[in-house]
Amino acid sequence: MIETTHENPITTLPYTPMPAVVTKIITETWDTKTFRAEFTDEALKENFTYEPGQFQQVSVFGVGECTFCLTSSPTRKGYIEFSVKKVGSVTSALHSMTEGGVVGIRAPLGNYLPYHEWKGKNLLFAGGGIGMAPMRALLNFCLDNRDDYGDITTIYGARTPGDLCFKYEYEEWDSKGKLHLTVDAGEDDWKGHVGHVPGYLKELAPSPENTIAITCGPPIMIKFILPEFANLGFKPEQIYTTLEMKMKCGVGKCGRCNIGSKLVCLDGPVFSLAEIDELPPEF
Amino acid sequence: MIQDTIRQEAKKALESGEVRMVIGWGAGSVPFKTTPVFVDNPQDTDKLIWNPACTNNLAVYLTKLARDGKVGIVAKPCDVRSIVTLIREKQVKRENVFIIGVGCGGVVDATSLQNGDVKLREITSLEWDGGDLLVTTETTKTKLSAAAVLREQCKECDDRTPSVSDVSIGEAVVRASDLKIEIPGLSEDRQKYWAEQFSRCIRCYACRQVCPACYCETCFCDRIEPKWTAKKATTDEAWMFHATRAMHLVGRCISCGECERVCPVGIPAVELARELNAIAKERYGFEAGDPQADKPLLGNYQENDVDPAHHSE
Amino acid sequence: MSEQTTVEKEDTQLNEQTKEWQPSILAILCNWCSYAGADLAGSARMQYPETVRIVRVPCSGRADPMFVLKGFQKGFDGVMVLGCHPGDCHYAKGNYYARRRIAMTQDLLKALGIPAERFHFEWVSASEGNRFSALIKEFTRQLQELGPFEGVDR
Amino acid sequence: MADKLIGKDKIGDFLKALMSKYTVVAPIERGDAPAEFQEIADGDTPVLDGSKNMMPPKDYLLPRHEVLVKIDMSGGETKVETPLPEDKPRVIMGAWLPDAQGIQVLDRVFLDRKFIDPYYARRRENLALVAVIPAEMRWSWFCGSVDDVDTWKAGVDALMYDLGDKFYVEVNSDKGAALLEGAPMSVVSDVDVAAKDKLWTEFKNTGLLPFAGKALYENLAWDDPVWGEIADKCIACGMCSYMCPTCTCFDIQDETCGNCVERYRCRDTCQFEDFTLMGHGHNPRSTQLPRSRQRLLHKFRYQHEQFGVVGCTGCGRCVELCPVNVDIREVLCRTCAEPMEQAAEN
Repeated sequence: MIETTHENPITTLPYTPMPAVVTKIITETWDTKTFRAEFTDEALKENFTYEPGQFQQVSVFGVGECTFCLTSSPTRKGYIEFSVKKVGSVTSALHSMTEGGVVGIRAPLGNYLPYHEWKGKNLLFAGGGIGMAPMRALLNFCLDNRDDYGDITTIYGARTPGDLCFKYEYEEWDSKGKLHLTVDAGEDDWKGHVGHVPGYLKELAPSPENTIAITCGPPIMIKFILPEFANLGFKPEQIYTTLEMKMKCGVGKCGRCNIGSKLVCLDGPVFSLAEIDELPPEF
Repeated sequence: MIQDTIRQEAKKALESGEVRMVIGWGAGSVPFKTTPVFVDNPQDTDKLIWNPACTNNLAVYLTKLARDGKVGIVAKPCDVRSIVTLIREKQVKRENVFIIGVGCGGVVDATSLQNGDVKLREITSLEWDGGDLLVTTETTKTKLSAAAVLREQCKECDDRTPSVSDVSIGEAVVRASDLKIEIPGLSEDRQKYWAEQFSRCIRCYACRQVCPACYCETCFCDRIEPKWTAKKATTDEAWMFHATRAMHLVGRCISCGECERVCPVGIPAVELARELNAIAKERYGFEAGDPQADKPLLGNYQENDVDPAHHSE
Repeated sequence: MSEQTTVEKEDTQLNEQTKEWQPSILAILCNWCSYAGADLAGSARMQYPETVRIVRVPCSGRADPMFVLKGFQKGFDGVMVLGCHPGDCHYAKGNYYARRRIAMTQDLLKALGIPAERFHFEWVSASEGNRFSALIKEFTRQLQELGPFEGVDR
Repeated sequence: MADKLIGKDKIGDFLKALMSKYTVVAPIERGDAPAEFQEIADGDTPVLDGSKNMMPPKDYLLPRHEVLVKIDMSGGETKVETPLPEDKPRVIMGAWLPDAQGIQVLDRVFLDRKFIDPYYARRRENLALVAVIPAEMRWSWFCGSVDDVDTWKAGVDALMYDLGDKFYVEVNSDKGAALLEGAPMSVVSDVDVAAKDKLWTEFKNTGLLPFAGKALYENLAWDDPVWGEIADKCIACGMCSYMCPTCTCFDIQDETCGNCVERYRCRDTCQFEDFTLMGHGHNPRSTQLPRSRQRLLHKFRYQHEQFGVVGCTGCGRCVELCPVNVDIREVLCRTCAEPMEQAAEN
């Protein structure tokens, strides 16, 4: 499934970043921006392919490299996107970048969400905050291949309405599928649901029948949402998430992203709950 | 015997509930090494030992272990100097440490035993016999002179009894007099000498980690912003690390020599701080391990301090 | 200091007018005295070598020995620290602390084999613009005699 | 090629001839410092008898500082250059057999699975390995306890046994044969063979411990109290990893100089707190206990699961050098619930 064209040096020179120009910067929230970048190498830009759920290493030259998921859908060609929450030196450098700036990109890396096994099934996305970013790749991919899937339901929550990302796509998410938004604390003009994602999931009570659940969000959300899925009758094999560990090389060499004998950069970042249950609790 | 007394004192302190733990030396995995042990049960005090290989400066554990509650620590005079420094710099409270001080005539550097007729793997015990080290194997007994086996910094040490302690054990014997620390090549071209030394540094930070005076929670060289020194093992970055560390150790380093003992590539890291401290002693009358000094060297001044200005007009 | 403090070598090339090698100098100046002195030198249009790079600190007590070491690591030919005259500190006693620290820094550099002439410490007040300019000139001349610093890793 | 002898007095000539065809890498002493594996030049006298090998040959294959990419941003365009090592025939001489086996472990990490490390591969591709069994075994070795050392011979092209004034050379591959072609060597006698066999037996039996032959990957338990005991003592330096012939973990950092950026890699270790510390503050191994556990489980269990190899070759460096005497042999004995008593008769 994973095909990299011969123009992409990641297969032979896996540490060599390819320059890409930032063509669009979307301010999502007070601390999160989404960047759209296009490879300066025309052939690479044309032929670059990836799968939903894969990740990339983004360089700000001179500052360093940071791991981000590919948040754009491979169906939308010519560019890639990544969402960045400002936390450290590289992310701060990205945040102070303007359109036209150059970044380095090593991608695609890691495994992906096995969507080809899910044809004909219902998909349930449950995300919190910036955790929506990795799922957005698959969500938009499935909406672009709408006929291959059954119901596509998204439950998305954040602390406040101002913390919700990707607002400009909600209309598409709700028209081609179904979108349920929730916030921990609403403001006066908030008309939607108020409450945490796990509680909202319980309330909505989607059927596990012929359904795959994909969830991603802060650790505290994951901790509380997994029992809710179990209560609804979801089996560990039906639940998928992406794991996050510190990475440097992204290609299985530098040794810091292991959980037991699994490397998040090679064996992950996508794991089913059934697989996670086999891993030592160290993530 | 000193070892029995250490055990008795540790037992008393644990039984009375005065301390929750005693940090001391225990038998190493091989007879010519010792290892730190943390005894929290009076029944286990026979794990504590005292022999010429008790080299670790256990004060390095105090900042972590004596933060809340009182612990006992078995300490040589140099280790006590470290404790004094930690107390002065408010890293450890005096009331949180129960010092079982042990008189010491120097400890040995295990690697120096490898020479000559002694095979390390055959050694069964080490003990002092006056000015000599008696090395016993299953078949032989060999005497090695203190000059040949003492850890480098012990050669010039004149601090034989703990300056501060709650219990003081054992009288120190001076093993050999007039020994000098020798650093071949140092007096020549110093810039070249240190560049050569630091070119070998692998940046494992064993020197920093083993040092009781390196108590910073985040070392300057682990900081990302500002990046004082890059992580790479090149000579100039290693120079920056060691030079800064030496500067940070002025008035803190008590010349136990642990950093030099543990260095896998043989950099005499203690030397810089030792020289600076000798100057500080002469110029400001300040000694790192002196319990009388109430303020850190560089956290203090006198109006008539030496003026380093060049006074060019 | 950021990585950008790397001495750009073109600075140390031959000065076009004098055809003389100009050493690069890192000068760490107290805001209240020597920095004002430098300012005065500038506004009075006093000439001094332009290859000096000035870092302003709030007090000579802020002149961390690491600034000096970093300067040498990054290849400056000379480093100088200037502060208020003893007794004149804006913060009462910052320069007294600096005095000890700088003295020990001098000893450290000596122990490391960095020539003492490459590190200069002096008291300069805000009114001593001419003295500031003279100091830089004098330090430059001294460094010219010594020649370029070959680096800590030579 | 049959086994041969080479007198130690002939080694100089042999190396000279070898250097015309290969880049020879061997331990070279610099002053009082420990010898390091470096490319030898005319006039160097490398130590081939295994007596000066505290620095592992990994330092050559995985340099402590290696520039991965150079980025030139001058002139408004971003140019990325990948400086790969030179492609040339190399030979590593005088590596301890356990260190040569360590290179097999490095091979798995850098040459296996989805991505090949191009820098390591360049140095490794055209590399012959000549290992040595020294005349005297190191006290800290426990090679025979971690693996079947007979299988290690297959990984080296030639194996030299130190028989005092000469080396007994066992050739294990065509590469090894090509290497020794034309070398000033003589035929072996029965006496030499017996001496070599004796040395091999001694090596095999050095440091045989109660865990010898046991499947350590099964014995090492996630929740063994021994991890806590190590963590209490451990001062969290990186010496065990940096000196280890099989520890490979590295960090990647950028360094700016004007408009250019050098991205380099340098050593890193699971023993450091910031190894797994993420930008937003979460650290999956936030205390020393999981870090101590990680290093041993990685070697004895994870690498076995990933590649079917044992990640430790019993070279004893960490045993000798650990500042607080955390002895890996003792730890392994503990996990088998047996006290450490040297079983070998030496």
